Amino acid sequence: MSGHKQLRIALRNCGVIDPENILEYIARGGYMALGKILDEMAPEDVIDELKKSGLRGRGGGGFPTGLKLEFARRNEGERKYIICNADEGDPGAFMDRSILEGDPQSILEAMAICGYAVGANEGYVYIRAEYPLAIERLTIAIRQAYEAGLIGDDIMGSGFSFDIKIKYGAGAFVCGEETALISSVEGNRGEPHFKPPFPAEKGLWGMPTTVNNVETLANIPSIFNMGAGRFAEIGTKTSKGTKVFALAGNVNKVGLVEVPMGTTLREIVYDIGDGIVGGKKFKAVQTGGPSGGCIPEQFLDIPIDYESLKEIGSMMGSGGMIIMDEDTCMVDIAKYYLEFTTDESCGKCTPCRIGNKRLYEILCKITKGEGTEEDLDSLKELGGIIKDTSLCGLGQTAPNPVLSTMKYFYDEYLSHVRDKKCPAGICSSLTRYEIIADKCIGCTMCAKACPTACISGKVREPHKIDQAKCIKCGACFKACKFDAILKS
Amino acid sequence: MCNNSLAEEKFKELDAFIDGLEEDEGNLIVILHKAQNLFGYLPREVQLHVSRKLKLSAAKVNGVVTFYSYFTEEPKGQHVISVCMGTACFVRGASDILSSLQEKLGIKCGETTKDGKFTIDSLRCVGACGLAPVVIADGRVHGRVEIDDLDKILVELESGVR
Amino acid sequence: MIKIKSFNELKELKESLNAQREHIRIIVGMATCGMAAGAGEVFDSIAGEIMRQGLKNVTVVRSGCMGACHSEPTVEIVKPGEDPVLYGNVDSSRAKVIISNHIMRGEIVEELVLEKNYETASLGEVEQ
Amino acid sequence: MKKVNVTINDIKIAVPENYTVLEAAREIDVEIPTLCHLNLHDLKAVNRSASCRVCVVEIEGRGTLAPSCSTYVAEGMVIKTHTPRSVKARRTMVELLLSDHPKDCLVCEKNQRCELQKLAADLCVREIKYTGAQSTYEIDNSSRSIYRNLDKCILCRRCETMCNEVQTCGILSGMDRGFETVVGPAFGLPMIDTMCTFCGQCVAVCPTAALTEINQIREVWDAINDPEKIVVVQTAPAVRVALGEEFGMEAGTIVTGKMAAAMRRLGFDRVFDTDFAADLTIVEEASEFIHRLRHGGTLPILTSCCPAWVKFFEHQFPDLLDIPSTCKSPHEMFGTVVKTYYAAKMKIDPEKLVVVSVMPCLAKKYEAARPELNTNGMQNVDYVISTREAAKMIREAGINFVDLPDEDFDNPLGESTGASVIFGTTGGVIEAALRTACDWLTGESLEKVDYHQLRGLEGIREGTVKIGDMEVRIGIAHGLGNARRLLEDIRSGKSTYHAIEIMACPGGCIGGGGQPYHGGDEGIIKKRADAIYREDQGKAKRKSHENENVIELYRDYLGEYYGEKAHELLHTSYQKRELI
Repeated sequence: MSGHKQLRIALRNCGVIDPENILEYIARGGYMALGKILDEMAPEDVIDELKKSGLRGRGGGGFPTGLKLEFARRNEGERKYIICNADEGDPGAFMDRSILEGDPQSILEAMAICGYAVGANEGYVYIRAEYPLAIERLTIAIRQAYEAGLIGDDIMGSGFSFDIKIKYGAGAFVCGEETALISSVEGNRGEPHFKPPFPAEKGLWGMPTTVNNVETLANIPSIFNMGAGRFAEIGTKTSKGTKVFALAGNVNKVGLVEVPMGTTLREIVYDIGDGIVGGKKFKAVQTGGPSGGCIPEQFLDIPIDYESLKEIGSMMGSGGMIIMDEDTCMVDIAKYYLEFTTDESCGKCTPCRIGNKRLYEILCKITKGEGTEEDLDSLKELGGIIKDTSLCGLGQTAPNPVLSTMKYFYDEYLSHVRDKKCPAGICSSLTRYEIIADKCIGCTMCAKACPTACISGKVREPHKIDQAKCIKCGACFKACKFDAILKS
Repeated sequence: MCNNSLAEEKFKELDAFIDGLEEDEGNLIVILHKAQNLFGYLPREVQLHVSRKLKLSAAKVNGVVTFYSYFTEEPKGQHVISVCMGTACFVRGASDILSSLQEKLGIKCGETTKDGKFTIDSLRCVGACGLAPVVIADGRVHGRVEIDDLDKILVELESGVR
Repeated sequence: MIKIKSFNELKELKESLNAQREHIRIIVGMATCGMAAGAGEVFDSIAGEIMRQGLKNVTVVRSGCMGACHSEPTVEIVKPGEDPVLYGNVDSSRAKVIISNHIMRGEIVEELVLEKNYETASLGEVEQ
Repeated sequence: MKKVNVTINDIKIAVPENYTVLEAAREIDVEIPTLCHLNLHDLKAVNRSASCRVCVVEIEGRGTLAPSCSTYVAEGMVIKTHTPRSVKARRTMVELLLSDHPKDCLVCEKNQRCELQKLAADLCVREIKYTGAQSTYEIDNSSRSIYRNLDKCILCRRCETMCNEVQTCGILSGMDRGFETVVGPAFGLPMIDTMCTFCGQCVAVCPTAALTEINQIREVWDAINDPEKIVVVQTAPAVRVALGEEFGMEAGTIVTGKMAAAMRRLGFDRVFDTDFAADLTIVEEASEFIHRLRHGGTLPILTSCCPAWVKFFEHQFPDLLDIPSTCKSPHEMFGTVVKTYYAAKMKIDPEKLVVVSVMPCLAKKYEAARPELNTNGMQNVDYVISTREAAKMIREAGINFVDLPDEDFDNPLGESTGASVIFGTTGGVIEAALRTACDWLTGESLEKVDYHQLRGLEGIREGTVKIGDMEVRIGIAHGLGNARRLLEDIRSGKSTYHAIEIMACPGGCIGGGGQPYHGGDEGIIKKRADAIYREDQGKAKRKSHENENVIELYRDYLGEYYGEKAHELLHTSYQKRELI
């Protein structure tokens, strides 16, 4: 393994300190940034420093954080709000959970800093109800921070007050979208609204609101401790600092990694992740969750940042990174993601509610071996229109997994529709089981296992599968101890 | 619903919880979480109770309940087994685990066995991707699950031994 | 917890906390992944063992995720003045071995060591 | 308002900065199709969910298409409304909606009145490219008023906006999510088990046949064709200023005479005017008001002609059941009078009488079935059909409505005054009541009949009327959301009104749920209101208590105003109803 590929800024305290003890956070420099800011910086300077750092939102779109705060600062409002988006809904992503479980105080400190910068005195952490441990630790952290006077009234004698409350999500991926999140915090169905007005103008309860995700916030205290200039030295031209990825799937060393922007996928997969499980062949890496795309081997060496990922049809997203090996069917993966987005669509706008459902149905057809080449054209055309017309980010990005897999793995789609074959052997309707007469000893194990009694043959003589009756369940394949069944 | 006096106690506890909250229009979801914790699910009478207490229309409360997948209007079995269907688990065979579990219990995902013992659920990522595939049985996370482990998990649940 | 009333008080508190740091820290990764893999039992057995052995200068800490989900549960030993050592796939019996070998005798249990392949950004004046 | 410069389809134009792209395009006569969008400015009914995505346009510098209904103009904005990209996207939206739609247009209640159907035609949709699962739901025909066929719902959410924001009834909400999303009452309850007022405003704005009225045309034909029955029809004040629209006439055309002729040709045995009963209502209600004033009764008094409003307060303000007037609504009074006084006078067996009301309202259908609105075991009104249903019957009967000669209503019970006509618009009932109350309280016949201060479309209006040396404070609300505000003031003791008129529908009955579809054009509602006041102006008598038929009715049958017999026949009671 080659040196230190990882650099931990957002995760600086995770696994190092006791998240349930605020003193450990303070010992590591916690609240020094807030203290310094309240002591010697004007809100405008705080925003300038963040702009200088080049920090961009780590939750998806990559909007410059400083600019976001500046908008909220400029807009007048009787009250203003800071919301921490901890509704990590990407399947296969757990960066935010890890930060909340490992270093919850850093989020509170960052929220207070943002509050000071925009002139907000209230904050909410909107957290997934499925994260009980994170909720517990966050609750303890908030209590301790209040007791220590590091949030609440008149923080460190500065005259600045900032309150933080927790709000629970209830299982809706779309609530990662900021307008839907705000609806949910207000106690409504998490349906997104058309922007403008942006939350920075009319957000929670119609007041200027800034929504930042957990990882973005976790970076903020460090920026003030290490200096915006030094932060901006890390990364690429457009994307500064580091990015946390949840490395999962068919890779040897699954885990949470934090690398400077501009690290290549190869370094992550092979150097940090130690390659593919079982020495199998790499097929694709999926980034950006249901909004992202599948990246093939040919792009393993591009330095990753917001722009480069977008260029190759994926996106940074929140940082889920799933490694797929040669046994993965890309049509099946696209179908998996579409099933997810159709389940999680709020149902408000036509293209997402019906369009994505139709995409999913076409994919089902294809994986069942009933697809045609026209279906492939429909996927592409409809996918493009859904991206172009959907109301919110969920709909606008939902076709990405289909479009990117079609772009890079078109052959696999063609095999499904033309040859009625699933090259990875995943789509069960397209799998064919045959008994190799030479290897079959007639033990009858397969016939016993078959739920549809479609295997016949005499004891100690080669058996045969009636293809017309076979439901392709694979029971015979598993039952055979002599490798006499060929799966193709 | 279970016996009446028990339900009454729970309604009292729910009311006390609601009364203890700071005035904030946005409390509906947090209250529904509490109610589901107390009652195990959100039957119509509980939703109506909440709607009347908060002076919200029943349609609004029901609209919120049906929007979020965390809330359920149906009672669950004594034991709830959830299969994580997050991407990491999916690429490591979670759907096989789920179908095998469905076969074993003779019910589909989201259903409860006739004897009321088991409910199967699927979950969208609990964030334990490092241990994929993951099965959560009565709140306990089992990592790197293989089909052969399922029987053991079921027996454990039934016997209450961990 | 005392209320911190000024930036100066915060700085003083931080300094006094760091001055006390001469203990050996045994950090157990206890985020969701770790817990699911049995970190709770590992923590209990380490804490129990420390008590049983009467080790006074050792603090056992529950921490968040160390990132090495592939080898949960993970335990890190931080001895003042030495490089931290990260152990993976620890269970109760291995934990006892780590305590008797590494903590008590200073012998690293090589076969359980995970390579720590990251650096942590220096946080201004903060020492790790 | 500050103006900004935009370029639409290469045409430069300056428009106010609060314009949407849709509004700006209209300035240069470019019509962008819409489906979910609804904006009744003055009535404050705005649905801007930006959800159907049919109105998408290209805006220079933006990555994705923008919904023109919700995108505001900005200085220098360059917009292209009908590029191949946007038209194709639009068509695809319609194709997708149709892929989840029953497509039984030929036998659909909304055939040729459906906005989705029109859009499909306008966009030249010739095939339904996408197929797949279709949502199916149980039909809800539980009430007498509203028919819900959610298979046809396109989730524009206009009904929700009307129900929740305008009417504050809170019956409808989005349920479930994703492809399963549906709009409906809590727990999938049938409408009849909810606190729905059946105002029908959801029906009035539904672009498809997901929400329509419960059609009673068949029953009415059967009655007409039954030789044993004597079928009496009565037409409400607001019908005459809207019915013509169904036959292509300009909104606001007064068709009272043609309407009477058409009713006769449909085969109704007697053609009467609810206006007569409106006059009757006024003399009773004015009497009740004066009675309360003089005997220290509960004030304010609230009008009770609107059945949706009655159901609303029964559900929502059960603690205030003693403040509304106990007067039955005009058509119910009419039904009662027909089946008692008229039957006796004409020597007809009342069992043979069938009373049909033509109403601008869907709640009247529900009201007609209320068990307490029953005299001697007979429902006062047997069937209620909407203005739209009346038009359908006229078309079905092959009557060339536009060219019909004007005819009069039958007598007796045919006379009406200007006071009764204005019942059809917001503020009319209270103005009519004042015309009578003022005369009675002062003992003079006052010349002042026009109370302009009480007119208009402002949601809540108020005025003080001097009657002798007394100042009577009047409140008016239309739309149940506005009504709720007045009611809450009464509940909290802040209200100082003596009398309040409330109409459930925005605009009053002219904007009722049974009227010809306004299609989002509030100008139509205004024209109907103007027509109402024109009709009033043209009447020889403009005060209810001067109606000779009414005077005769009391003289021959009812006795005293607000007396015992009048109470028995013309008043009703209210009950507390559940909140779901």
